[in-house]
Amino acid sequence: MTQVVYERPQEHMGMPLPTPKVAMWLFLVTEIMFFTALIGTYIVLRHGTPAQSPFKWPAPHQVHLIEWIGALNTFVLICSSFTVVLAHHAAVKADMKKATSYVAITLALGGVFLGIKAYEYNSKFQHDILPGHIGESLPYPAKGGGDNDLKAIEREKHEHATGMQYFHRVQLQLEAIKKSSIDAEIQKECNALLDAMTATTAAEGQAVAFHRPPSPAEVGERVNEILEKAEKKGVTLHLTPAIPFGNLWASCYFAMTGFHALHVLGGVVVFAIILLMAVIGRLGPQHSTMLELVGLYWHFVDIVWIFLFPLLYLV
Amino acid sequence: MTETGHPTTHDAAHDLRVKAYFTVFIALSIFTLVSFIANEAVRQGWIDLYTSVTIIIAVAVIKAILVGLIFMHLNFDWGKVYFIIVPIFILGVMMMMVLMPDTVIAWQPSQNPLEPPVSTTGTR
Amino acid sequence: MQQKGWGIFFGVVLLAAFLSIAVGPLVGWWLPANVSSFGPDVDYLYYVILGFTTFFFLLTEVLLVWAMYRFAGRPGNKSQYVEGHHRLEMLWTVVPGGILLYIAIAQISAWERIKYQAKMPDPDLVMQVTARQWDWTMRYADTPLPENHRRWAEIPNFDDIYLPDELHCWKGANVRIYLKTNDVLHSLFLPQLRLKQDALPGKTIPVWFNATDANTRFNASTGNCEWTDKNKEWEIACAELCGGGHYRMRGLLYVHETKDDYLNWLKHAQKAARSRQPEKKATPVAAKD
Amino acid sequence: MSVSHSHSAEAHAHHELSFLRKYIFSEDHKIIGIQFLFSGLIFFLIGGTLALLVRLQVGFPKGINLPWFPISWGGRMSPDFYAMVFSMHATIMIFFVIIPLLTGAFGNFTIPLMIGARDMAFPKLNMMSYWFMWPAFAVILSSFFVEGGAGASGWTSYPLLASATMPAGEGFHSPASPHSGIGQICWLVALLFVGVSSMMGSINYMTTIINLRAPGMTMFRMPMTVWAMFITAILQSMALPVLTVALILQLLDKTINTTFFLPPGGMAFGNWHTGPGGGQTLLWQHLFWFYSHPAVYIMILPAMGMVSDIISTFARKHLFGYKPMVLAIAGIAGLGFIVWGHHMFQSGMDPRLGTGFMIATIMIALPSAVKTFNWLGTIWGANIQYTTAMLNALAFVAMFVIGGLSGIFMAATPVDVYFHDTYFIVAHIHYVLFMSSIFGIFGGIYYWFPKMFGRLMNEKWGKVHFVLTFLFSNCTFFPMHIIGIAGHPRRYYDSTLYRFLDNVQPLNQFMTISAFLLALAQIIFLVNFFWSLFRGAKAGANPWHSNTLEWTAPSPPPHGNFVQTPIVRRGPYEYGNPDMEEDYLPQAEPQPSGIPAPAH
Ligand code: HEA
Ligand code: HEA
Ligand code: CUA
Ligand SMILES: [Cu+2]
Repeated sequence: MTQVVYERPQEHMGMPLPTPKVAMWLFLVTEIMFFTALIGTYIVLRHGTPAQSPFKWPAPHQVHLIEWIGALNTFVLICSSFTVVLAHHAAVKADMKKATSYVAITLALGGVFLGIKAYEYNSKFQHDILPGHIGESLPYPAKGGGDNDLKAIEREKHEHATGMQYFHRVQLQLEAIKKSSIDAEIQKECNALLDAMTATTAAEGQAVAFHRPPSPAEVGERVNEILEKAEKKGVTLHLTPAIPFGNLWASCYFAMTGFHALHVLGGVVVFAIILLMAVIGRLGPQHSTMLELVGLYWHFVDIVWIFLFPLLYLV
Repeated sequence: MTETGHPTTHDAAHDLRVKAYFTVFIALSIFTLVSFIANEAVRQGWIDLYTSVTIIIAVAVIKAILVGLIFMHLNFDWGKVYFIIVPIFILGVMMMMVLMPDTVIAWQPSQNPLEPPVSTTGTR
Repeated sequence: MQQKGWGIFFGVVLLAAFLSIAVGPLVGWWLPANVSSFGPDVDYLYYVILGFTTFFFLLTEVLLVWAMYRFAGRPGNKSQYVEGHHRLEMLWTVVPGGILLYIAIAQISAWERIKYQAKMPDPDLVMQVTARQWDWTMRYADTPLPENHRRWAEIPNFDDIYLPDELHCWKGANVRIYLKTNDVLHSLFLPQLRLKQDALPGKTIPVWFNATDANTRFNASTGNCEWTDKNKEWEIACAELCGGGHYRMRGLLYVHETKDDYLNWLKHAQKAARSRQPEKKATPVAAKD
Repeated sequence: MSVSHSHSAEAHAHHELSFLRKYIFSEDHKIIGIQFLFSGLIFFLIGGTLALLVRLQVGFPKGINLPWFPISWGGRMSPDFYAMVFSMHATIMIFFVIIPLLTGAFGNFTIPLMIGARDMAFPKLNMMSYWFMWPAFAVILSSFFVEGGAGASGWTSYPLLASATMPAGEGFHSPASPHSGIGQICWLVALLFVGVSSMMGSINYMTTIINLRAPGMTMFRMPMTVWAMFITAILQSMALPVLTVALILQLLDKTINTTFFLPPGGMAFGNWHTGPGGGQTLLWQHLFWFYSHPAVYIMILPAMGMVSDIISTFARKHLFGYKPMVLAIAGIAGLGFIVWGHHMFQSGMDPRLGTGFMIATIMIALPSAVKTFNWLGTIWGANIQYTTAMLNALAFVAMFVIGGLSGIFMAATPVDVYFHDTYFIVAHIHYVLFMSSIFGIFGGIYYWFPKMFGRLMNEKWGKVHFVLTFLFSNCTFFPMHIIGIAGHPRRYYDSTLYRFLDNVQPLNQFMTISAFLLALAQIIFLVNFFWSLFRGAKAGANPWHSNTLEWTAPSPPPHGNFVQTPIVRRGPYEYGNPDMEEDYLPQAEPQPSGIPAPAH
């Protein structure tokens, strides 16, 4: 009933596609799911946060994300996508010299992308915008009266320790700043903050009677002010800012761009290998399929960035 | 059953293709600029957030489709690989959609430290 | 004939399994007593599914065993030559399909009743249960139903009463619990109330129940709650792995006969709690109904 | 040898390979399959031994003191140790036994042979997929010896129990659970390796099946085993990346202090706080089950395929409803992707989602019903030969029905309110995993052993093993339904604390004793396996008179499998044709003269 009998078998049973290409597409399927999960995680986490300011998802400038750099990187990847497709095109035409040079350009563009990425990462490290560092859920001093006091107390209890982690981190950084020499005005402010903070730890025996220690929230506020000033003056300060949801943002940012950068790196390595083959003269028109496959991968990496860029930098 | 191999090699067709590649490249660059401007426009207050988000996402989708169709040769290979691609897109989109309501409209967060201290909503 | 023996062997083992579950109710290996207002819904659905599954269990296993017995191979024999049967195929797709659809739809209303927040009845008694490694902390307000209880769940009052592992309510009360956890996931499990809900870190989850039977009476002279029936010692368990002490997050459920009995106990508990914290000036408490 | 076909080119003349290349770093799919088989069996012993420890504790929480038993044992393991034992039991059984055995061993061994290919599409990738298991083996085994011991958050590893750790630099002593420090990191790393290995395997399988079929082997002439492996591979390739992401995110949470799964404000353990948070605890559950529900079908579909072939072969009868069977597998796979929420009904997920997930979950019984009834249809009117392989396959059918039906209770949301995380679920797990998948695996081993090693396994001892296993596994796992109905929560170290569980404790003891007898029965299997490896009766090419392509190759098949590329002329289930003298007609046999070819 269901069995079809051919006395004369068909020649080729498979898809009219070369086996490696089938495999490549299947590999891309797994990659699509991988990034879907990452992006899905990001979207969910982001939408799970409250929408009202000041407790909403950090804006790009808060986390020192510069949009035009992201746009530039997008452009770089688009260019590289273009060149890689031209490389394949040349290889199909058996013009290996042209193909090689296009691969070289692609490789260079991949390098540029990674360079820009590294620059961006560096600025995050400089500003200490790293997962687990940023002061985000700081206990706020009570404003208003009545129930809000109670709420604040409860909240304070709940997060005191978290806040204190931030407090201590800032304290260490301020001490380091004290030892270094930077812009005098900013140094002064930092020292003032440090003094205010250490007055709490001095505690017993000293005359600190009228010196209420700043709460972690207040420390956060002042740190942000100092950072703003330093920004205006062009001074780089190694101080951890207080950003609501900063840790979550940093987690997502590093995970998503990090895995994307790893994929770019993988592509760059493959291009380097191809280039090496070309240099020792082992690259021929028979490799055009291979170039197409690498291209597929590279375009996929490009597409991922096409989505990451707006999601992280713009929206 | 046609034999497999790389795409058919006619010179004329090839030059056409290069042209296509180039057009797509230009289009992609312009689109990138568009999304950048759309973002800037919100900051300047020319358009509201939702319009810009819509523009930006739409642009990203169009860009991805262009890259897929032309650069990844899906306009040639679609008939051969659609059965791989279609399910994965359904699955991916579905996953995000199912995840969304749960984390977004689930139970109210409790004593969420991040909500402004003054906001106290009454009973539900 | 030895070949036929296999069918019998399968049959015996499967029959034994079937009987063991069939005698369960007779020897007490069965659902614990049900004292919840929505419990009958749950039990009813359970029996509906039990009915259908028993039917299909018997159908498939009897067919299997019979076929194993009847069609045991004999040398020189040949099997029937059939590749399939369209009508049969339709039959055993459509019939179970219909049944399954029925089973699915039958569940919806009970599920809505139990868990949908919008469908929860207005509470008579509100408390907050906070899980932590490894016990439950029940927080009671000075009155069964504080004003704006949703807010009370978020912001404790000074005169709230904290009790470890003891859940008090009275018979017929619509109890609303705001479930929280301080650390990892836990799950509030009340077998007799057919209730289970995980506690999620960072979230407050409302759960409700209404006990239809009482098991305790407050004894003013001793200040204790006494079981009215030795067999009605209802327990609270934790049903979500929460570390080494997961198995010993045992609590007790006290269902008072009447609201007055509950209030008496509450007053007493308040006094006891206050005497435990002498440094705090007693805030005036008016147990208003 | 004059096939003009490119794939049959026997151009690569095989020079002798060194022992190392032939048996250890082999690229031959059969050797790789056998490697997976041995690894899986070894881990089955480890996982089984852990299961016995679990049973020991649950059955005799206060130590053993039985009037009729000579040994009395007052020792107790610690609750933390108990948690570690069942977590590792499940992890090992699922990720190191079932998945390597079903997809690794049988997938590798059968796919190229059954579709008439010389080897996998990418033999090197295939070899790598096996060797990627080794870091996983090493890490998971060594995790028992790291500080704090192996992971102990269940095989599901829900945060925060699993993911709460001290901030980086302060060591990995978790205040939540002593085992969720380094042990948990080992768990994550091991699973990452398993995942990568499976991913390589699945891409390889799919490509092979799509592109390397022998001439004449149309999709709808493929045996059920191949279909099942194909769809399993699709499931894996789509679901695994999500698990990979989840594992990586948890790993980052534990090492570099990201906060994906940590709730806002961090959490308080006694006097100690985790760092900042802001993430979603439920997100892990979603990501995990998005993989792990399809994974449970990954763990049963290949067994279903194998069982279909075995039943048809030994029933000497055409498989009933071949196309519906294929569609049913596809249906299970498709539906399998939209039901993951049924593990989260009580988790605090929005209950409205629960309703949707419930309907999808219950409907998944439909394709399973189609499969069950078609198996029954296959043995109806058959001429059953009770070989050990057949008995195991029939046991699969009988037990899968029980396991599947118990799934319906839990799929019904209101009933699941009561049954969630009770032993009812443990019963379900073991009926579908132990008594379906493992019986399927046993069946597969008995069935393909001659093809793998050229010798038959001893039938008599095989039957003894089967009888004892069938009996004692039912004794071990069936009462779990009953104590589940009584409300016994799972993962309980000591249930004697609870009054409402008092009267089921005897059942716990009974199950423990049965579990030990069950374990002893497995020794018979081991002995039989190794004895037959060297002493078993020599098997010809086709000892079972089976139709599928692998039986046209010599036993064991040489590297490259087929002396001559088979040309497939019909479907795999031509048994009992009344017009013929023989009751079977292999797929590659030329059409006998005088026998009309089936219609179309
Ligand atoms: C091989 C593995 C496997 C398989 C095949 C299944 C199959 C099914 N499972 Fe199972 N499941 C697990 C492995 C598996 N499961 C594991 C490991 C867990 C626990 C995870 C953990 O928490 O640790 C679990 C947990 C689990 C839960 C979560 C319970 C909870 O935690 O609260 C649920 C809930 O819906 C469920 C449902 C089902 C259903 C409906 C099926 C269906 O596919 C079954 C369909 C089959 C049949 C129904 C039988 C044959 C059909 C007929 C004879 C037709 C007639 C029948 C009717 C009309 C009813 N399973
Ligand atoms: C494929 C999967 C699989 C398999 C095969 C098994 C097999 C067994 N399982 Fe397991 N089990 C799970 C998957 C599996 N399990 C899962 C997923 C869970 C959930 C875990 C969680 O909650 O996170 C679980 C949980 C689980 C529990 C519940 C723990 C709890 O919740 O507290 C129990 C308790 O009885 C149990 C028992 C057993 C037993 C007795 C066997 C036996 O069938 C094993 C028999 C096999 C052998 C014993 C091997 C043969 C051994 C030898 C030949 C050597 C002889 C050795 C000696 C005599 C020492 N398992
Ligand atoms: Cu608390 Cu388990
Ligand atoms: Cu499931």
